[in-house]
Amino acid sequence: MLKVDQIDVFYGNIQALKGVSLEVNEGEIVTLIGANGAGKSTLLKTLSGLLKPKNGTIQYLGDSISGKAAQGIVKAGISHVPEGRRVFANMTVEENLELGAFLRKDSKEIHKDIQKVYETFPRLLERRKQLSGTLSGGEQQMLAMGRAIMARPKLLLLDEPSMGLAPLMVKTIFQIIEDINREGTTILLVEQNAHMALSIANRAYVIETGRVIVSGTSAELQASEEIKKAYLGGH
Amino acid sequence: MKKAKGFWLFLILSIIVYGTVQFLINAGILNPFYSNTLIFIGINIILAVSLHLVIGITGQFSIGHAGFLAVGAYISAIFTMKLHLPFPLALIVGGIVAALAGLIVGIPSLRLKGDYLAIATLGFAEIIRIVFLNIDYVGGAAGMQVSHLTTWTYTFICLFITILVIMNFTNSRHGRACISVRENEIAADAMGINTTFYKVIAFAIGSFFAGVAGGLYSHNFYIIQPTNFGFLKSFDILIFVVLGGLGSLSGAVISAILLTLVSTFLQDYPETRMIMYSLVLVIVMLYRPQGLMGTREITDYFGKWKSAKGGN
Amino acid sequence: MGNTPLLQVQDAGIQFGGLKAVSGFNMEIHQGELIGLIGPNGAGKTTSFNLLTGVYVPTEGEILLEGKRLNGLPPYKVTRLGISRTFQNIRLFNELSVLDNVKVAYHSLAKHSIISSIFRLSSHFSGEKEMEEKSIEFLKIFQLDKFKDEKAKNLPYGQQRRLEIARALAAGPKLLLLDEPAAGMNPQETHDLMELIAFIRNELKITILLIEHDMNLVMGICERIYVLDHGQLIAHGTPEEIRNHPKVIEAYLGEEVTNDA
Amino acid sequence: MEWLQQLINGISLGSIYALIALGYTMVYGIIKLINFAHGDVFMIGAFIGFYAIAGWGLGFFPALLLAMTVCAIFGVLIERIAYKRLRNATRIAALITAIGVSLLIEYGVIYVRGAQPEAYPDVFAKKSFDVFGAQISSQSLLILSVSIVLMILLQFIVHKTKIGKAMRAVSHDMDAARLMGINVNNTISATFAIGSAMAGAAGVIFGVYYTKIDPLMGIIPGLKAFVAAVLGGIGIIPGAMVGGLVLGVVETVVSAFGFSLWRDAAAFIILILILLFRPSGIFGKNAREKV
Amino acid sequence: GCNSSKDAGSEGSSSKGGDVIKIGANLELSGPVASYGSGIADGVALAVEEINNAGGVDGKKIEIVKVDNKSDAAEATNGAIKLTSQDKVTAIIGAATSGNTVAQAQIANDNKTILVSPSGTSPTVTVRDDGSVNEYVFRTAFIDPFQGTVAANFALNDLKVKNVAIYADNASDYAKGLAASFKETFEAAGGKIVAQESYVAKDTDFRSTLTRIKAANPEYIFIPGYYEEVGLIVKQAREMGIDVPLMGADGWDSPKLVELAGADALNNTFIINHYSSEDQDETIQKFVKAYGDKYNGKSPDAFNALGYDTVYLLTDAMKRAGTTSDSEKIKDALAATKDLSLITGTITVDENHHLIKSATVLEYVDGKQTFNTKVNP
Ligand SMILES: Nc1ncnc2c1ncn2[C@@H]1O[C@H](COP(=O)(O)OP(=O)(O)OP(=O)(O)O)[C@@H](O)[C@H]1O
Ligand SMILES: Nc1ncnc2c1ncn2[C@@H]1O[C@H](COP(=O)(O)OP(=O)(O)OP(=O)(O)O)[C@@H](O)[C@H]1O
Ligand SMILES: [Mg+2]
Ligand SMILES: [Mg+2]
Repeated sequence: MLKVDQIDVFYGNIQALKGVSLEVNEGEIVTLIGANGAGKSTLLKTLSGLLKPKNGTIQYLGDSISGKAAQGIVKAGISHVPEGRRVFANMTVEENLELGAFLRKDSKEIHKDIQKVYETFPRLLERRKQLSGTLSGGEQQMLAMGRAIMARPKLLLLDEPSMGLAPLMVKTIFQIIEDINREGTTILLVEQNAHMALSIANRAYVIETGRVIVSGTSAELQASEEIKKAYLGGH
Repeated sequence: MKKAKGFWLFLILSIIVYGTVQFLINAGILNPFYSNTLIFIGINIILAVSLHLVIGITGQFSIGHAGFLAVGAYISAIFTMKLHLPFPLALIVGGIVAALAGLIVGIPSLRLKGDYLAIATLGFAEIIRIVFLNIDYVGGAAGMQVSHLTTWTYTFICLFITILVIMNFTNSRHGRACISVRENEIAADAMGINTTFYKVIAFAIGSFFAGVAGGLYSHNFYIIQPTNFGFLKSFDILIFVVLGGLGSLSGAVISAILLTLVSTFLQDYPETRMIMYSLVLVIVMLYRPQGLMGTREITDYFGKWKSAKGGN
Repeated sequence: MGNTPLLQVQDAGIQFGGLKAVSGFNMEIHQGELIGLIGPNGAGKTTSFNLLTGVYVPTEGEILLEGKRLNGLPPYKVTRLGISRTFQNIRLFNELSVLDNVKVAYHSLAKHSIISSIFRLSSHFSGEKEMEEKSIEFLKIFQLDKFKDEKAKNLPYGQQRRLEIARALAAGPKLLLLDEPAAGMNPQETHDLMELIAFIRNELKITILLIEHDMNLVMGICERIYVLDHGQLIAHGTPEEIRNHPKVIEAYLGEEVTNDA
Repeated sequence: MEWLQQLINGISLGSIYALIALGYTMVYGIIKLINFAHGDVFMIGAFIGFYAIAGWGLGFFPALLLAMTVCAIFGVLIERIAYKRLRNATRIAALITAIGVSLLIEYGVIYVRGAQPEAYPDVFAKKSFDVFGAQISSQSLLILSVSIVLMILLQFIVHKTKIGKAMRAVSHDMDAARLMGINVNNTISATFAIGSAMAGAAGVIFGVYYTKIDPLMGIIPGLKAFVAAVLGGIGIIPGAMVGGLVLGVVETVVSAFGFSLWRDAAAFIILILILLFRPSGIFGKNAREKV
Repeated sequence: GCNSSKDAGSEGSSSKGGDVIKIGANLELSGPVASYGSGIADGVALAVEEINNAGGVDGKKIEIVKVDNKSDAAEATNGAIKLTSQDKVTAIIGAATSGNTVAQAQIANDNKTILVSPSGTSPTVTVRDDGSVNEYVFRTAFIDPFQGTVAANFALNDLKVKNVAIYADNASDYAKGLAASFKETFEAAGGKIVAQESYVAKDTDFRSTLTRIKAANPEYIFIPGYYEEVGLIVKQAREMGIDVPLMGADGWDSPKLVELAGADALNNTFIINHYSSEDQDETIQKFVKAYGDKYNGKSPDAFNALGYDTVYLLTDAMKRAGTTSDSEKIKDALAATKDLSLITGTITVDENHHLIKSATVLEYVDGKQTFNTKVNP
C-alpha cells in the first residue's frame, strides 16, 4: 500500500532522515518506535506532505506522492493525527470534526460519520459544543483521532497517541486503534510506549538518529534482547 | 574575564572614535553637514538602544517611543529656554521626567501583552503629544524655539553612557531576568523573578535614555513641535531595533547608523526618497526577517574569529 | 521542624466560570516525602499545581507552607518561599543558554543590585561569579554541563526535561513540583529519570510532589499517592492501597492492573 | 436636540471607523498580522472609485464594485509578494514589513499623481431627514447600513461557510489545517481578498461622504480603525463594529463639550482604560494562557 | 506624471558652478503636509523654467537643489545644513510651514545664506523672540496679523455683524495667528465672539463642533485654515443648515476648495487673498495659462503662486544687487524691495522683513471668486 524508498529529509541544514525505507501493507498495523528525536514524527510529516523529501520516493497505492501538497495526500486517503493533538482550540468539538471532512462533499454521509465518531467516543458527544481548547488531554486525543477518521482515510498515521494520557485512557485509545483497524483502515503508529504498540502491531520498525536500524514482526522484536533493553525498559 | 576585556575594548574604541571625530571637526575637515549627520546618528543610536532594552531584551511590544522623546525634548527645552538652567542639567531632568512617564506607561504592560500592549503604548505616545499640543506655554502647535546647544561632545558622552549602562544592565542577573520575561513570562515568574518589577524597570530605563535623546534632539534642531513626535517617529525608532535584529544591541546600533545614512543620502532624491526607503525596509525584512544581526552581537563574530585563529 | 507539615492544603478549590476544576482538596506533605498525584486527564492535577504555585488564586480554602499562608501571593513570591516547579508543556527560556537558564533561577538568591551591575561594582562581579559557579554545579549533577553554552531550544527533548528540573532545583525549593516529567520518554529514559528523582530526594533532601501517568514510575518510587477525579480527591494512600482501590481502578487504572516490567 | 444631533454625528463617524475596522480585524483574526497597509488599500479604493465616477462616469454601485474588485486583487498581491515569506517569521518582522508596504503604497501614489487632494463628485442627491429636530443625512444612513450588512455578511462567512471554517482553522494552526486538506495559501489569499475588498468599499463610501481624498488619507483612519478593532477585541468581527461606534461617539462627545483638540487623546484614554479592565477588548475572551 | 518636469530647472546643470545660480529648495515633499511643499515646488519649477528659457539671470541659469524635509523640523535643519555646507547654494526657498522655516533660520543667518519662505506667515519666521530680525530670512506671504485685521474690519464694516464665531485650525500657527488678530480687532471694535473652536489639520469630520457652533447662533463665522479642511467644513456646515456668511484668508485659495465644498455651499462666503486666479489682469492670466500648460491643465492655487513668486522675488533682488552670488548684497536688495509687482500682489518689504502688500476681499458666487473690495495696509 505504502512504500517508502530511501528518503532523506532536512530541516534547513540538519538532516533528520537518512535513507529511510519502509513498507506498509493493506490492513496492517505497523508501528515505528525509537528514542526521542529519532525522526519518527519527521517521517510521518513527510508522508502527509508537510515536509518534502530531498531524495527518495514515496509510493502510495502505486502512485508517487513524494513532494505532493498536503491536501492532495489527504484526498488520496492518508490522514495524519499529529503529535501533540493539534486540535483547533478556538473551535467547538463538532466544528473540528466537520473540518476533518473538509474535502468531502457528501454532507449526508458526513453527518452520519459524525454520529459514528460520537458512538466511538461518547465523551465527545457530551462535549460537542465545547471549545476544544478547554478539553482535557485525553479528550483532545480522542477528538484528534475522530477528526482524522472523518476524512475516511485508507491509511491513518498516528503520532504518539498515548502521550500524556492516563492508563485507563491509554487502554481505551489502543482499543480504539484496533477497532479502527478492524474496520478496514491501515495504520502506521508511532509510539514511545513500545510495549503497548508492539502488542497490537503486526510489524515494527525501529528508528534511531534518522535511520531504520531494525525491522521485523512484533513478535520478533518483543523477543529480541537488545530491543527489550533499549526500548522496553527491560533491565 | 571575557566581559571585562570587552569593556576595555569598548572604552578604547569609544575614545578613538570620539577623538578622531573631534579632531576632524576642529581641523575643519568635517563640515557642519557631516558633523550634524554624526550628531543625528548619535541621537538615533541612543533612541534605538533604549528601545532595544524594552522590546529586544524584555520583550515588551512598545511602539510609542517617540512619546518619551517628546517628554525629554520639551522638558529640557523648558529648562534651558524658560528657566535658563544649564544644558547638562536640562538633559538629566529631561531624562528623569521621561523615566517617570515610562513608569506610568509601564503599568499597562503588567496587564497587557503583544498587540494590545502595542496599541496602548502608541496611545500613550499620542496622548503625550496632544498634551504638548494644547499647552500654550510651550507654544502649542507652533512649537517652541530652542537654542542650538547640542554638540558632538555632548552627544558622544550621552551615547557612551547609554550604551554602557544598557550593556552592563543586560549582562547581569537583572538583564537575564528581563530576558527570561521575554522568553517565557510564566516560567520566569515560577523561577522567582518579579516580572512586574523588571518590566517596569525596563520601561523606566528605556524612557530615561529616550528622554536624554530628546534633550539632544531639541537643542540640535532649533525648534520642536508636537508634530515631530507622532507615531511615524515611533515607527522609525522601532524600525532601527527590528532591522538590527531583535535582542541585539550592536544590531540596533548598526541599523540606526545605516538607516540614518540611507535617509540622509536619499535627501538628494526627494521625489523617490520615501519609495526607496520603504523598499529598503521591505526587502531587508523579506530576505532577513530576523534582522541584520539576528540575536547575535558583533562581539560574537569577533570572538569566533579570534577563537578560530587561536585554533590554528 | 516539629510536627508542622511542610505543605498543608485545606479544602482548596478553584472555579473557572461554572466549572469547578478543583474543589475541597486536602493534602499534607511532610519534609522529605516523595508523593504522587494521579488522576484521569482533566481531573485537575495541573490546576492544583497552579494553585500551589500562585498561578491561580484559590476561590476557596487555604494553602500553607510551613504554616505560612500562600493564598494570593504572586508566583515569584511563592517560589522565593520555597516551592518551585516544572511544567507539563516544557517552558524553558529558549533563546538563553543552558547555563543562563539555570542562572535565572538563582536570581532571587543573589544580592547584587541594579546599581552595582550598571556601575560594575565589586559586588556585581562577586555575585555573578557565585551564580555561575553554583549553576555549573547543578548542571554537573544533571550531566548537562557539557551543553552549557548551547541554546536551550537546541537541546534534545529528554535533555530539555532534565534542564527544566535542574532549573527548578536551582531556585532553591523546599518542595519541588514535577508535572509529568516522564511524558514522551521511552521506558529506558523513564527508568533513568526515576533514578534521578530518587537522587534529588535522597541526596539533596528535597521534598517532591509529582504528577505522572506512568504507573511504573509512580508506583515504583512514591511513598504516598493522592488521586484526583473531577476535581475531587477520591483516594489517598500507599501505592499498594491505591492499586487496589476500587474507585481508582474504575476511574483511572482500568479493570485489571497490568504491572509489567 | 443638540445632543441627539451629536449622537447621530458620532454614530456616522463611528460607522466609517467600523467599516475600515471590519476588514482590519478580519485579516488580523486569521493571520495575526497588524496589516498597517490596510489604510492604504482603503486609500487606493477611494481613488479607484474617484476615477471611476469622475473619470469614466460610472455610477456609485458600479464604482463601488470596481473598487472592491481592484482592492481585492491588490490585497492578494500584497500578501503574496510581501507577507507570504514572513509567515514563519516573528510577528514584529511582519509588522515592520507592513509599515514598509504602507509607506511604499503612499509614496508610490504620490509619485504617480502628486500629493494634492481630489474632490469626490456628488453622486447622491443630498437628503436630510429631520428626527426630533436633529438632521440625519441619507449618506450617514447609507454608511451605517452598509457597515451593518457587511458585518453580518462577514460574520456569516467566517462562522458559517466552509471557507470561513478553513480560515479559522488556518488562524489557529496552519499545519494542522493542511492535514485537513485545507489549501492554506488560497485560504489566506481569500482572507486578504475579502478584507481588502472591504477596505476598498470603505474608501469609496468615505469619498462620497467626506468628499476629500488624498494619498495620505489612509493613515489616520487606518490607525483609528486599528484602535477600534482593538477596542472591540481584535479579530472579533462584531467587536470591530462596536469598537468603531464607541470610538466615533467618544470623539464626538468630547468635541461636543468643546474639547475638540483633545478628542484623539480622549479616544486613546478610553482605549487604555478599557484595556486595563478588559485586557483583550470589549468582546475579547480573556484568554489567559493555560499553564 | 509631472515629476519629470519638476526638475526642468536643473536641465543644463553642470558642475562648472560658475555659470549657474544654485538655489536650494527645502520643502515638505513627504509627510503630513506634503501637498503644500509639492505645490510650492511646482510653482518654483515653472518660474525657473521661464527664467532659464529667457536666458537666466545675468546670463546664468538657475539650478534648483531640492531636499525633502519630510514635514519635520529636524529634517529641515539637516536639509538646510546640507544645502549651505555641501551644495553651497546662494539662497534657500522654503519651507512651506513657519515651523520648518524657523528650524532653518539660524543656519541661514550663520552661513550668510538667504532663506525665503514662500508661505510661512508667522511673524516669528523673520523676527526672533527677542525682537531682533533674522537678517537673511525673508518671506513671500503676508503675516498673519494683517489678514486677521482685514477680516475683522470687513465683518464689522461691510457685513455689519456683531455676534460671530471663530473656527480655526489649531495645528497651524498661521491659522492661530489669524484667529488671534481677528479676535483682538473685532472685540476692540465692540463685536462679540460667541463661540471659538478649533480643529486639527487632517480632520475630516467637523460635524460635532459645527453642531456646537450652530447652537451658539453666530451671524458670521471666521474660519482661518487651509482649503483642504475648509472645503469640508464649508460643505458640512451648509449641510447642517448653517447659512450665515463664512470667511477665511489666503489659505482657502485653491480651485480644489470649490470642488470640495461645492459651488452652492460656497455662496455667501468671503476670502481675503493676494490675488485671484479669476482676476482678468493680464500677467495673472498669463501665469494661469502657463501653469496649466505645464501641469496638464491644472489651475494654480496659492501655494503654486507663492512658490512661483518667490523665485521672481529672489531674481529681482539679484538683478538689483547686480550679483548672483554675493549673498550679502542680495540680502540688502531683498530688504529694499519696494512696490514689486508679483502674481500674489504688489509687495514692499518692511524693516521686520514682513510684507506690505494689498489684500483683496473676494466673494464666491456660484463657485467663482468675484471681486468685492481691496484693502491696503
Ligand atoms: N522544525 C525543526 N527544525 C529543525 N530541526 C527539527 C525540527 N523538528 C525536528 N527537528 C529535529 O529533527 C530530528 C527528528 O525530530 P522528530 O521530531 O522527527 O523526532 P521524533 O522521533 O518524533 O522524537 P519525539 O519522540 O521527541 O517525538 C530531531 O533531532 C529534531 O531536533
Ligand atoms: N484557565 C482555565 N480556564 C478554564 N478551564 C480550565 C483552565 N485551566 C484548567 N481548566 C480546566 O480544568 C480542568 C482540569 O485541568 P488540568 O489541566 O488541571 O487537568 P490535569 O489533571 O492536569 O489533566 P492532564 O492529565 O490531561 O494534564 C480541565 O477540565 C480544564 O479544561
Ligand atoms: Mg515525535
Ligand atoms: Mg496536567
